[in-house]
Amino acid sequence: MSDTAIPAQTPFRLSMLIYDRRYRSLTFQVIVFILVMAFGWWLISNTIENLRVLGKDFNFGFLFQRAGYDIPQPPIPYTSDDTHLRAAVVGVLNTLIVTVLGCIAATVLGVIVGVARLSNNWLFARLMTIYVEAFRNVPLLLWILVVFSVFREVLPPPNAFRGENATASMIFFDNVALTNRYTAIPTLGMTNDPGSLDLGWRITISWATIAFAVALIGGWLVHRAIANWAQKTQDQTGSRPTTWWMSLAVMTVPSLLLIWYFGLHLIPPEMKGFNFVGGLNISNGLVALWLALTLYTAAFIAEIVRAGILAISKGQSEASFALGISPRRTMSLVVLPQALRVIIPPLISQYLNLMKNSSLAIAVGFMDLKGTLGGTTLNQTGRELESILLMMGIYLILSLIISAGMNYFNSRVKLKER
Amino acid sequence: MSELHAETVPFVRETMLPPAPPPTQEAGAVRWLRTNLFSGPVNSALTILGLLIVWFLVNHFWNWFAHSVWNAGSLSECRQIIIDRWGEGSTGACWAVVRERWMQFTFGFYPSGLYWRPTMAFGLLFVALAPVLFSESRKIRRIVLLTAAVLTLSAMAVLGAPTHWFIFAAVIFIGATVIAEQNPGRLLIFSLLFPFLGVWWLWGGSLWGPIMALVGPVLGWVAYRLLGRFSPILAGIGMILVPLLWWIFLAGDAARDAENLASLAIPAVASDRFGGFLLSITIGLSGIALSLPLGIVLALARRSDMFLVKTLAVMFIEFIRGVPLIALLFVASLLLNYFMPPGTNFDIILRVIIMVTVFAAAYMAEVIRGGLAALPKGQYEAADALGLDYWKAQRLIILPQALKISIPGIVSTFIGMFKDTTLVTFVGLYDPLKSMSDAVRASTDWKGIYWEPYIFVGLIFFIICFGMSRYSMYLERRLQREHR
Amino acid sequence: DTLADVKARGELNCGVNTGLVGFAAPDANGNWTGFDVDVCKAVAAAVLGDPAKVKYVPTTGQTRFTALASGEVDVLARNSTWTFSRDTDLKLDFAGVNYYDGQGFMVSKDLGVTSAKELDGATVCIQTGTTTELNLADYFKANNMTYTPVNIDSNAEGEQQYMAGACDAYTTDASGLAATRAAFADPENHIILPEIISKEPLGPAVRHGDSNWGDIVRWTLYALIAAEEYGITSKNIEELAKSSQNPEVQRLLGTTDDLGAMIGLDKEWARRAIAASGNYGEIFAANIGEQTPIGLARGLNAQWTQGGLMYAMPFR
Amino acid sequence: MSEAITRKIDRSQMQVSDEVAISITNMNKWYGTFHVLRDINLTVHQGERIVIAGPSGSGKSTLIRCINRLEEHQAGQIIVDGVELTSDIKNIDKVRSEVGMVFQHFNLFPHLTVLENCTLAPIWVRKVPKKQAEATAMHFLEKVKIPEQANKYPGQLSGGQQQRVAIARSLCMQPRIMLFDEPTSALDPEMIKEVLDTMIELAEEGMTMLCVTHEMGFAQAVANRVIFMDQGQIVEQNNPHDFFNNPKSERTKLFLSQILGH
Amino acid sequence: MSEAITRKIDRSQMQVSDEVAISITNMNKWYGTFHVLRDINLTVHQGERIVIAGPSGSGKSTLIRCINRLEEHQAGQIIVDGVELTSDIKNIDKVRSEVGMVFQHFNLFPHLTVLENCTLAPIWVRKVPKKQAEATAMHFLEKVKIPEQANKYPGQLSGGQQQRVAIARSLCMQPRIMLFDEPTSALDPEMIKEVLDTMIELAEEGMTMLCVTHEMGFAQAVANRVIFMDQGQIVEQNNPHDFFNNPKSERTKLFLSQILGH
Ligand SMILES: Nc1ncnc2c1ncn2[C@@H]1O[C@H](COP(=O)(O)OP(=O)(O)OP(=O)(O)O)[C@@H](O)[C@H]1O
Ligand SMILES: Nc1ncnc2c1ncn2[C@@H]1O[C@H](COP(=O)(O)OP(=O)(O)OP(=O)(O)O)[C@@H](O)[C@H]1O
Ligand SMILES: [Mg+2]
Ligand SMILES: [Mg+2]
Repeated sequence: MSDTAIPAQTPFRLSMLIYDRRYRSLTFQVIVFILVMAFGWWLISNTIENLRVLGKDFNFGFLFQRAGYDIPQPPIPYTSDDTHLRAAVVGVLNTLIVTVLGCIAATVLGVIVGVARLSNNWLFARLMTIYVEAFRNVPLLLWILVVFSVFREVLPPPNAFRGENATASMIFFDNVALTNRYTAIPTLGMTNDPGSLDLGWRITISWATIAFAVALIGGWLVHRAIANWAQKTQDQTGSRPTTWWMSLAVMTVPSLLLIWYFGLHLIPPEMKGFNFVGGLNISNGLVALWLALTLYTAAFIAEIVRAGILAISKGQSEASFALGISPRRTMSLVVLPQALRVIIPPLISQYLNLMKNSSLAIAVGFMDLKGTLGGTTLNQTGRELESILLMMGIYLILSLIISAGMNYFNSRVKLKER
Repeated sequence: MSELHAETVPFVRETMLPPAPPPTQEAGAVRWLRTNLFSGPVNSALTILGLLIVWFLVNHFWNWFAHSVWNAGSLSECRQIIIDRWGEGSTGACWAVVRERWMQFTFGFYPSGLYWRPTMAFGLLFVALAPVLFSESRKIRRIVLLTAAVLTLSAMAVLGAPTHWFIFAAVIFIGATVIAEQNPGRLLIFSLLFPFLGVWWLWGGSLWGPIMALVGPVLGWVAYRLLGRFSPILAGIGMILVPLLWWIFLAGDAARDAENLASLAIPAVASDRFGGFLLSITIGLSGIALSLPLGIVLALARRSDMFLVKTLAVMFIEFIRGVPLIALLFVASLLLNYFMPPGTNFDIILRVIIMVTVFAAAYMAEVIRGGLAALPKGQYEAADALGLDYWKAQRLIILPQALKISIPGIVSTFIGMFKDTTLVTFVGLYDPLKSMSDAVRASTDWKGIYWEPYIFVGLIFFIICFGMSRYSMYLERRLQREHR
Repeated sequence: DTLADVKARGELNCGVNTGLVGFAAPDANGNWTGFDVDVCKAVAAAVLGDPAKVKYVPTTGQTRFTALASGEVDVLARNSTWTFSRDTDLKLDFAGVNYYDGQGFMVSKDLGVTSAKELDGATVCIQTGTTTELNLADYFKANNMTYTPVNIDSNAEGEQQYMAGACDAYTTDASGLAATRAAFADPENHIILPEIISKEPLGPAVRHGDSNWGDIVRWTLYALIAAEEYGITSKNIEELAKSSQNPEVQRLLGTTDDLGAMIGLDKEWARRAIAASGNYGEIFAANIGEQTPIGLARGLNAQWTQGGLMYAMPFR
Repeated sequence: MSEAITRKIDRSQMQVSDEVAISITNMNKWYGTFHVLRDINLTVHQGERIVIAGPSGSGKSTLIRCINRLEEHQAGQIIVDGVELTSDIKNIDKVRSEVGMVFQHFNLFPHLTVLENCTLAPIWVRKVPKKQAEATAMHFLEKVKIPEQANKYPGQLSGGQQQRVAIARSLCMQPRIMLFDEPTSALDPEMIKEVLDTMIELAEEGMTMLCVTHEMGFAQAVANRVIFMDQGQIVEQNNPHDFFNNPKSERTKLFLSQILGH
Repeated sequence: MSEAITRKIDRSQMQVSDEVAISITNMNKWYGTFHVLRDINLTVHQGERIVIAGPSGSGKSTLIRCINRLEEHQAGQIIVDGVELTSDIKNIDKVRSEVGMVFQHFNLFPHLTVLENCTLAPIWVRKVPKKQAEATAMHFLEKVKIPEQANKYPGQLSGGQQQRVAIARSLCMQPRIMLFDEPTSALDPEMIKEVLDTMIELAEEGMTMLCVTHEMGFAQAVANRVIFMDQGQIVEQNNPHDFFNNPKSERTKLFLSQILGH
């Protein structure tokens, strides 16, 4: 019995390129490759020729020139004297901010709505259906414009807060002002400022922030340890000790101590001149974009969640009930872990869509990547080829990162089949 | 003792009990309210919350809707009427702008005398779709065709279509309805011709252009047939090359010469006259019609076992799906000219359609890939065992089934694409939502009108998209039944 | 060669604004009117003999220069500012100036502001993709003031923003401010601040490298300006062509010398250009002048003989 | 009766105590206005094995599901192990942890291993330490003869094995009563035997069982009593021997002729 | 041999010619590194009916599938009807149109009617005119006794009917050799007979057949030869009578005891 017989080689004939299965696919691939390469070369040579005719070059040097335009509320220090590169980075950060905030809010809202649509409350389920259908079947651009306009038309302008007989007033104990330009919220002040860490490139992080981060992460780790201990106790004795107060304590006490140590206090925004100063003014462009993206994406996520839960057959919860497991535990031990597996893949695409849709920021004047690199920079420098290619590259990388992360998660929870 | 109970329990029911009505609590409105609205504290709270939401919405918007004005020549006139009618300080909706400009929202700047042409094209679209989308149920087919016929013909009459075109449309509708009764498959010819006719009706000009374009595939087929005798590879190459050569070098001249010999021209309408829903629907439909074949090819390529082909397909799909449509539209408007040979300069609508197509094709490929993956492996094997080659197996066995499974996905891709056509506003085209509304506001009469155009356009989008999504859900349900 | 292309095509592709009342905007039927549009018409009349043979290509702030560079349009008549970098780095050639503008601010009266210098800390609405954005940054920096920009994509949206009080000031070219203000329900409640913070010479632009085509556009524009100087109007042009004794007018209208031949056109090119929608003054008056809702005064744009900057080079 | 004793189980060996496990009196249930269960009266003693048969739609499943309140009844009384089933959640929980149920489609939790399936309820409901729960689970898995599959996922098992896991899972809660709803009807013929064997073994140990099934061989082998239902009513009940050999009602006869002829 | 004649088919009537239909020499196949088929040598003559048996996973299906190149073999030679199977596409096509195959799960095309299922390959592969293809198809549908179902869709037929359509579909290509891969194992017991009858009829007409099956009754009734495979090798081959009554290898004995005992 030969265990490693090597297939006999038949002599090669030219016709085998076409008629032999092995070579045929090779032939085909080579042809496709040549065609694709030729097409690519054709595009590139056209581009080179066009650039030559126009007397332009292909060069990213413009990124290091002075940008000259301002960006409201840059997440990192930025002035009009900075380079286009820095403006682009500000744009990327803004895109990321709105994406992350949007994904979190849309997930929360989407899950709530998705579950609510399954509720046996007739009225509420109908309302949620109306919400979902309205948002899914009307262009996002309209929702962005509508939300933006609602903010603009319904909320008072800042000067309504001014003077003795102001027509508008602040909320949350005079800490927050909703205006038709921005939402003014308090900033944090410290009486005992520990200074900040310079990360270079004029980016600084306050030591206080770092201290809080460490406290929170540490608290969370301790909480995990407590949870592990609780689990172990349960495994051994069968009953689970109540640990929520311990967790709460380790999560909050260090932070409270730090607040006391740094003398942290709120600096409420104050109406001064044209606008509120002292606090943080979150522009309505960002809020409207975030809200519209959230509402729009949540409608899709709601459908995904609903489908995910419906996909778990009724038999699963019945079996769980029959074992005497309470409805709440049934949800967390039986239904959700399974629904999650159905939900995650389409959820990834919704996150990706949200990230891509955030490029509609252009409609509300929020300076995201599209607004800086693909907008003003492109316009001022006339480097459309470079700007747009760079912009697409960045979007592509962000997409790939999101989907890679979620795919990893997905592969970990996959169901085992025969 | 063991038999004790068994011995004592024998029981036979002599008369069957009739069904009794449920206890009163369990029926009627009380029960409905109890189970649907107030079945527990949480539920009651939700009901109250829901009522509050409804009350809030009604309270805020009712007045505005109730104070609607439909007849006015300008915004100031509107405001005056509202004040006259409902008193100082009252606000209301001024739908007069929609009434006055709805043709513009619908047709953009299309010459008003020719409005009937897009209308006819749109109506006949349903005939073209009949064998593809409504082929299964005779009842639906009838309803769709007849409704389309009545609506289109009356619209054409109102818009003043020339008599001969009116008769033409009527004949096609009647013919299609009759043919569809027997064998909707035969309408497929019309479906295949429709893209060419549709382009002709929309853009006008000489019919010879589309005809000559159509000659390309015919020549390709002839070449395939002729060369097929020598070698299938040669035939394949010929089938692709001959039409290409024809289109690039000969078709234009041939069309011109033919036009000179026998004129088949209707007034031409340039692309820059397209706007509003006409533009959206044109882009949307061309996008779907072109992205479907491209998506199929991409999906097949992605499932191919040839490494290179698969890699290229994956790269292409992931690239397109990783980039916002708006970036691709900017590519269309800013970069595409760089990529073309110097001196070529083609229509911005065409460029946008290309990018939208490419974008939709990547999504379509994923949808169709799902459909292909859902087919059992046995179908492939059975086709192989019968001696069908790859392409025949795909065409006759695999794709018909995979596409059917994918219809819901395809429809939702289409809905997404149709909504996304509003983004063309950012490259200077007159989409119905933003550009058209801005254009209307740019006139002194309607300066400052804000919500009404948006609501109107949004409502139309909603009706179209909601209709499509309901239709696809219906299809999904029916397919589920069939695949049981 | 653009001239040959245009003639072969039988149509002039003219890049215009997507909708700016008075300068270029389509009406309900898609007919374009406006100050910039009339320049297009004049060029088309000069080159093709028919002012109607123009295809208007709406361009946004972002797409305009690319449209020109890539050959999508032959001439860009879209209130674009002539700047150094645009003329050199962006490979455009400006053919002249048809409107001298400058960036200004509009504020609501009850804000109590009378000078741009008092705008420290204000929120300012601007349209993205314009030189305004840069000027604004420079101006506030130079005056050591801070501001919050609100970048708006279209003019209509910007006005809406301003009217709702979402910005304290609206900044754009003074002509645009006037047009915007004119359209308000309560123009008297808004003032345009006296400071003009930049020079904004607006004019038609062509691709770099085709001097002859540039000459045609440039001299068509001058023909319109010169016509006003010499009192040639669309009404009296035929009569003057026959009767005028002014040698400059004769040359301009092609009665004597054949200037047109030097730029590859026929003798009567300028006569057609002027006849298309009148001389510069007529165009101004019809589209943006004081009689129109926009109501701009001639100001800097008056003829040099009246103290303005409009100065046509001699036709000789 | 004596003829049936020669069958696989020696019924005389099995102790049917006098203690009442389930008592249903005048129970009625409606789905909307549809009267599914009509005036059901049934008393089941500790250790009894009852087989419920009847045509499709006759309400067998509904009856069984009412017993552990997977469905709510609207009139009458159900008392399980001394606890009356009302909307009182505590009572329901008590009853459910005393009553095991095996479904037609197994309803195993696909995201958990076989062992985790079996230990889930003991750990979270009975608060049994994990170690102990696992030991019990292994014991019952051995009883159903698949201890070696303990760490596989349900998706990796055959149908018969899955159903046996489902039985083991119920047993792990050490219920006093087991309900079976057509436990073998979703299985391939070879696998039916595996599952029936397991059930017979259970029966031999004296578990109180209510079983909806069409396996008449099983009924004859283990049941103390066969109940025939039609149109939501108990039409006939008797010991298996008399039930099969001497049915009294016309409907029963018709049904038996179909079932046995098939 | 003579004892088997009393069985359903009179084997002496059936002509087994000397012409070789399939010849497999030293054939080996690997899945990755897993050696599924080892040194297979098999010669099938025109008109022979061969039944292949063996435990699950022994490579029966793989062997059958190699014969029409649904799987590729890596060493040795397979000659079908004088054509050697290499990667040459023309040869593969030739062989496939001479060899019909019937699958366990029928694999009918659900989007085509029964008639279209049957005419598809003749029309597109053999380029037969549609009319003629339909006539042939009806002929074979009559043969499998379901001509009245011609215009239904496969989804509307029972399993047995579907499998008969699958047989008719293969026959429409008028193959010289038929391969069956467990054609009855997905069927309900009542339907198995329908299909086996059809196959027996085919056998009577002298079709060359290779059939993987566990229906030992069928094997005894029609096979000229039974081949027993295990672990990818042919362990034993013999005429049915000797194979069943007098198996030589230990494995065969074990296998037969399981199969027949079951
Ligand atoms: N949730 C429900 N809502 C309304 N009707 C129901 C519901 N569940 C079951 N029914 C109806 O109640 C009747 C009894 O159903 P049940 O499932 O108890 O029958 P069964 O005897 O178990 O039948 P089978 O042998 O088919 O399982 C049937 O007519 C069924 O249609
Ligand atoms: N595509 C494949 N890749 C890897 N291994 C495979 C593949 N197909 C089958 N095998 C393995 O090859 C061996 C033989 O499979 P084959 O299907 O031929 O067995 P069989 O005798 O037909 O069994 P059964 O009676 O279960 O159908 C099995 O161990 C199987 O797991
Ligand atoms: Mg049931
Ligand atoms: Mg097999």
